[in-house]
Amino acid sequence: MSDDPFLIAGTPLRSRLFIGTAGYPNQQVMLDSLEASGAELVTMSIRRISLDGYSGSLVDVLSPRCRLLPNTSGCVTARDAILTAELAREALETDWLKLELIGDRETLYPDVEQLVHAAEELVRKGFIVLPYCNDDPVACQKLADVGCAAVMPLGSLIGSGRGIANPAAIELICTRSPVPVVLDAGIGTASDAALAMELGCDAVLVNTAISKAHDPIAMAAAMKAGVEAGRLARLAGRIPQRTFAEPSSPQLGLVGT
Amino acid sequence: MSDDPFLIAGTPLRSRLFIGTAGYPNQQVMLDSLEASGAELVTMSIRRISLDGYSGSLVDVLSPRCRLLPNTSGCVTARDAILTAELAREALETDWLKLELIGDRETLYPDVEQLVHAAEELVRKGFIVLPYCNDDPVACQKLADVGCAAVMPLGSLIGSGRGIANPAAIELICTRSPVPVVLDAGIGTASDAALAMELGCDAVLVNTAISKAHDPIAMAAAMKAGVEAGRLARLAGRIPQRTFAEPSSPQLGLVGT
Amino acid sequence: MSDDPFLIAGTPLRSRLFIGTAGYPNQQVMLDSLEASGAELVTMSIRRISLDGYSGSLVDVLSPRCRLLPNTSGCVTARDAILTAELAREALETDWLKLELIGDRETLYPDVEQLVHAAEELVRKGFIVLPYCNDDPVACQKLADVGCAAVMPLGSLIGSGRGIANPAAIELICTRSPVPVVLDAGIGTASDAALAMELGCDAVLVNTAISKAHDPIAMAAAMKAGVEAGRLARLAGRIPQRTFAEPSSPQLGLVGT
Amino acid sequence: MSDDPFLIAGTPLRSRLFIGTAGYPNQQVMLDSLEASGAELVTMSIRRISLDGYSGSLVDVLSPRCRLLPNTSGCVTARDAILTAELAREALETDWLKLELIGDRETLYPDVEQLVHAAEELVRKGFIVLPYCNDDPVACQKLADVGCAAVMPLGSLIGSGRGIANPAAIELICTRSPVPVVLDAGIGTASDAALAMELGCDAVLVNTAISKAHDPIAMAAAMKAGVEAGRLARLAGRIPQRTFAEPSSPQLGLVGT
Amino acid sequence: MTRLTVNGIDEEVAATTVAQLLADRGIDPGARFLAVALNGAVVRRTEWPAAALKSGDAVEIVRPLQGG
Amino acid sequence: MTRLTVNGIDEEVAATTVAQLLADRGIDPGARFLAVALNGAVVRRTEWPAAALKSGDAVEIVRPLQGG
Amino acid sequence: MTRLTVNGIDEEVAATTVAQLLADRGIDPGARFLAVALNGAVVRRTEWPAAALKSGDAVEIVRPLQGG
Amino acid sequence: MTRLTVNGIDEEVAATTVAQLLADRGIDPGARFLAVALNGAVVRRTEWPAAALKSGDAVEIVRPLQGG
Repeated sequence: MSDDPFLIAGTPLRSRLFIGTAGYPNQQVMLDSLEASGAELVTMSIRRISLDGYSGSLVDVLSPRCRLLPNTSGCVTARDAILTAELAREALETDWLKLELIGDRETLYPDVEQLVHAAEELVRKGFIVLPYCNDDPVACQKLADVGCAAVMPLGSLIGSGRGIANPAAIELICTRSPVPVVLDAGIGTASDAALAMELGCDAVLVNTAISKAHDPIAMAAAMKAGVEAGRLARLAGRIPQRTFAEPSSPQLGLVGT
Repeated sequence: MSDDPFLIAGTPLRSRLFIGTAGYPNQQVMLDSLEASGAELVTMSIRRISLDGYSGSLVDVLSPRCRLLPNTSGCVTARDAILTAELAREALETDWLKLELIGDRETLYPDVEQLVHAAEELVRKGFIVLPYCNDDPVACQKLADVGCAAVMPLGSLIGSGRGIANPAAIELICTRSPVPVVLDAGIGTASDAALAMELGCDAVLVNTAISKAHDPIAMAAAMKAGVEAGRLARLAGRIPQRTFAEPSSPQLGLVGT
Repeated sequence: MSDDPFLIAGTPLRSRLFIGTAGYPNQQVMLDSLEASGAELVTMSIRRISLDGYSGSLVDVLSPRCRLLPNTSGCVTARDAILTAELAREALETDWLKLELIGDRETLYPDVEQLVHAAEELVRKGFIVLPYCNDDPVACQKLADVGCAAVMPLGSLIGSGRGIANPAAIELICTRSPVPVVLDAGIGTASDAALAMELGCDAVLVNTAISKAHDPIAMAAAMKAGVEAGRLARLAGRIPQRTFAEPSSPQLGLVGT
Repeated sequence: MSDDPFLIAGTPLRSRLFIGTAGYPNQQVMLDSLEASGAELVTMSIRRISLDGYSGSLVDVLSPRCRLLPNTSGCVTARDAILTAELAREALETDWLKLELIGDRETLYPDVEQLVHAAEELVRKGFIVLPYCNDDPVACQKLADVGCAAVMPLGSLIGSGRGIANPAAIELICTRSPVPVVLDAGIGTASDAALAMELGCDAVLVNTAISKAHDPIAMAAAMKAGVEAGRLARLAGRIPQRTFAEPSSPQLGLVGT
Repeated sequence: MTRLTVNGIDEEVAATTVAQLLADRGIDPGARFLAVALNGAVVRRTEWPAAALKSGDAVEIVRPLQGG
Repeated sequence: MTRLTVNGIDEEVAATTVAQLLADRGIDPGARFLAVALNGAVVRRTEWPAAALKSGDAVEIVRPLQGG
Repeated sequence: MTRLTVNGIDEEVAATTVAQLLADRGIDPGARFLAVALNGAVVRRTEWPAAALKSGDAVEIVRPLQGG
Repeated sequence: MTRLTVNGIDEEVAATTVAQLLADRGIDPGARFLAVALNGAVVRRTEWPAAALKSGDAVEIVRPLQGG
C-alpha cells in the first residue's frame, strides 16, 4: 500500500510479509510461493558446505528477486551466533541479520539473556539486527535499547502453527516498542497473520505455514491477503467489542407492529 | 477468484462478502465502502414510508451496482416476517430474502422455531430464503430441509463485534450443511472474516463492523482482503497445530558445533 | 453450603453437582464416585430388559443414597421421549425427568423444536422437566415458558470434554433465565465446572468426565470442589479484568530508591 | 491432602495456596481471609518505617498463624532487591524470599536478566529464593539452574485478574521444571486457580483477587476450593478432549425404535 | 370519509382506492420501489387503481431502506 | 397363540395377559422398578393381570439402567 | 551534628550510633521486626550500639508491611 | 601435511593456504556466496590466497542454504 510506507533501519520495504525458504516440496514451488507472497525480505540459513564439493546456490535465483535476511538458526551460544552472522555477512554481502539464539532445542525458545548480549555486539559490528525473541515487553525493550532494528517476538512455538498464544502480550509490546515489531513463529494460517497486524505488529514472518501447507503457493497468496487485511483493519480502526447486541437496520417504521 | 465459483440457489456470485447498508456516516461513504468491499449481494430493510410523502430511494443508486437482498429485520412474528417479505418482493422485484425473526429484542437472537416455519412457507411461495439463525447444527439442518438456499448462523450477537464465539460449532455446521453457510452477525474485524472462511464458511455478511469503523471504506477493503485470505487459506490446506516446536531451517551443518 | 440453599421445583437439593451413572469401570467405583461427589441428584436411563430374564437393579443400591433423575437419552422423536418418560415414572415412581431429544446422532445435539413441544406436554402430564438444550437464550426462554423446572444448556458436545465453548452465551442465559440453569454436557475437568458456576449457573451435570477419568473417584471429589469453588467465587464477587497491571504491595517507602 | 505432600526447599507446606496480605479493607478481614484460605505461606513487603516513630507490626499477628514470605516488590535494580532481601531476613528471621525485580513500572513485568543474577547471588547468600518471573521456559530453567527453590511465572499482569493468558506456556514450564512451579500474578477467580493446578502447577499465589473481591473471605474460601479442585483433577487424570460427541447412556435397548 | 389504519395510524380519508390514497399523500404512484399491503395482503401495483378501501381497512405503504 | 411385538421383536406367545407374558419370561411380576407399555401406553403394575394381549399388540418391557 | 540520609531524607542528627538514632526517633531498639542498613549493608541488631554514624552516611530503617 | 579441523572434521591436508584448501576440494574460489572462517574469525575472500594454515587450525567453509 503505497500510502502506508514501512521502513526497517531506514530502508523502505514493499511488503509487510517476510517469508522463509525452508521446507518446500521443491525449489520451483518455493519460488512460485515467494512470487505469490509478494514478500521482499526472505530468510536463509548459513550452513557448512558438503565436503564433497560445492554445487551452485539458491542465492543466485533469490538475490535478483528479493532482499536476503540470513539467520543464525540453530545457534545456542552467542559465540557461534556471532561467527555465523559474520560468515553470513561475508557470504551474502548484507548487514541484515535475523538473530536466533536458541535456549532449548525441544521448544526452540530463545535464550533472551544471551540474545541481548549478542545483539549488542552485532550492532556494534554494524549489523542490522532483527532478533527472534519471546513475548516479554521488557525483553523487547532491552533489545531495542541495544540498537536492534526491530524485535521479532514469537506468536507460539516455531512450526507449531498455534497462532498467537498471548495476544495481549503482543499488543502490549506493539504499543510500547520504539522499533518495528515483526511477529515471528507460530503463524498457522491467514487469520493468524491478520490478527498479528490488527494487534499492531508492523510485519509478520512466515515459513512453515506456507512451505508445509497442502498447497504452498495458494497459502502464500492467502498470507499476503491476510497481512494486507489485518493492516488495513488496523488502520481503519475497528468497532469496540460490546457485551450486548446493537441493531444495524432502522428500528422505526416496522411493518405490522 | 474465477477458479473458485460460488453459487447460491444456482446464481453465481462474484464475491463471498455480503454487506449491509445501515449505519454509515452518509450515503457517499456507504457507496464508496460498497465499492471497496467488492460485494455483489447487499442487504436492505423494508420500512413504512414517512407519511409526509416519498422522496426518492437508495435503491436507485444501489440497484445498478449490486444484487439487493432485502431483510425482515425487526420482525418478531412469522406473520409480520412473511408480509414484510412479500412487500419486499413487490418493491424490489427480487425473490431473494434475508429472513430475520427475532426472539428477543435485547440480544436480537433469532427465534429458530418460528424461523423454520416462516422459511418453509416462504420457500413454498417461491422465495430464495437466506435465514439468520443460531449456531445449532440441527437448526441449520432443518432450515436446509425446508428448502433454504443457505443458512446464516451468527458468529456472536448482532453488532457486538465479538467475532466467532464458538468456532467449533460453526465448523461443525460447515462440515455438515447441504447448503452454503454464510457467517452472519458478530464480525468485528478482518481476522474474524478470515477465520470464518477458514472454518469452512462459504461467505460472510458484514454491516456494523464496516459502517461504524473509524474509516468504513478502509475497513471494507480490509474485509474484502480478509475474506479472500481466509478462503485461499481454506483451499490451500493449513498445517496441523502441533504441541511442540518444529524447526524450519536445516538441522545439520551448523557452524562451530 | 447451608447458607446458600438451592431449589428445583421447590425441592431443596443439598448439592449443585448432578452426576450420571454411565460408563464407570464397575458398579463399586460408580458408588464410591457418587459418594465422593456428594451429589444428590443422579441420572439413569430407561432401557428394554434383556429378554432372557430380569436380574436385579442398580436402583436398589442408588435409591437409598440419592434422588433419581431418569433421562430419555437416545430418543429422537417426541413420541418416544414421552413414552420413555411415562415408563420411567412408572418404574421409578418419580415425576422428575431429564428430557433429552436428540436431533442428530453424531453430535447428539438436541432437537430444540421438538424438545419444547415434548416438554410442554410432559409438564401438562405433571412431570418435573429438566431439558437438555442448546445454548440459545431464546430456546431456554421458551422452555421456561412452557413450565420446565430448569434448563440444561450444553457447554460443548456430550462426552467431548471441551468445557464451555461459548461462555458468553451461557452467561447471557444465566442472567435472563427465570428458572435454574444447569450446565449439561461438555465438562471435562474441575475448572470447567468452576467456570460454569462463576458464569452464573445454578448447578452442573457431569458424567463422562468422572466415569472415564483415570481415577473416577478422585475426579468426583475434584468436581465437588470445583462446583463449590465456582459457586463461592460467584457469590464473593470477583475483581474486574484490567488491561494494565495493578500493584498489590505498597508503592511508597521503597528501600534505596 | 495428607496423601499429596508438597515441599519447597525440603520444607513440607500444608497448603498449595499462597496468599498476599495487601489491599484488604482492614486487618480483620485479612486475617479472616487468611483463615478461610487455609494458606500457610503468606507474603509481606519490606518498607521504610514512617519517620515519626514505629507503631507495632502486622507480623505479631501473622507469625503465629503462618510462614512469612517477604518480597522485594517494587525493586528495579538487583542492588536494591538484594539489600531489601537482606533487610527482610534480618527483620523477619527467615531465609525465604519472594524475589521481585520489576523491569517496567507500568506492566510490572519482571526484568528476567537481572532477576537471574540477583537470584544467583541470593542463593549464594543462603536465601531460599522464589522468583516472580515471566512464562518463558528457558528463563525458568535458568532460575532453577542458579538454585531457586521454585519458579513463579506470571499468569497475566499483576492485579489484572486476566487469569492464565498463555496456558500452553505454563503447561510447558510445568512439564520441564526441575523445581516446583507456583503460578503468580493474574489469577482473577477460582476457576483460574483450578486451571493453574490442572496445567501442572504445584501451587498458586493470590493476592488482589482475594483482597479486592466484593467479599474477600468468601473468595479466599473459593480459592482454597479451586486449588484443591484443580490439584485433585490433575491427579485424577482428565478425559481427553474430543472433536465429536461420545454418548454416555447405553446405545441399545431404546424404547420404541 | 373512510376510517383507515395507514402504517399503524388511524385516520379519516377521502380516498376510496389505494391509488387515490397514495395520490392524496403526494406519493407518485409511478414511483418505483414502493409496495402496498391491504389488510395483510400485498396489492400489486397494477391493482392500485381498482383496489377499493372500506372503513376499518389496514394499509401498509413501504419502501426499501438501509438495512443490515 | 398371539402374535406380538415384544421390545421390538415379533414373536408368537401363549400368554394372553401382560402378567402372563412376564411370568412366561421368568420375570417376577413382583420385581420392583419394572414398567410395561402396551401399544404406546403405560400399563400400571396393578393392571398387569387384567391387561389382555391380542395379536398385533406391541409391548415394551423396560427397567432403569445406568445413564448420563 | 552529623549529616545523614535517613530513609532517603537528608538531615542533621545528634546521634552518633545507630542505636542512638533509633532512640532519638522514639523507636524502641528492642522492638521486634526492625532492620537497619548502613550505606547499603545490613547492621545486625546486636551491632546497633556500636555502629558509628559519620557525615554522609545513608541509613535505612525498615519493617515488614502488607505485601503481595 | 597439516592437521586441520575442517567443518568439524579432523584431517591431514597438503594445502598450506585457505585458497589451496578450497581448490583441493574442487571448490572454485571464484564461486560467489562462499565464506570461510579460520579459528573463529572470518577470512575475507581477498585474503584466501595469503591466509596460511598451520596444524591445529579450525576452518569453517559455509554457504547460504534454505532457512526460516
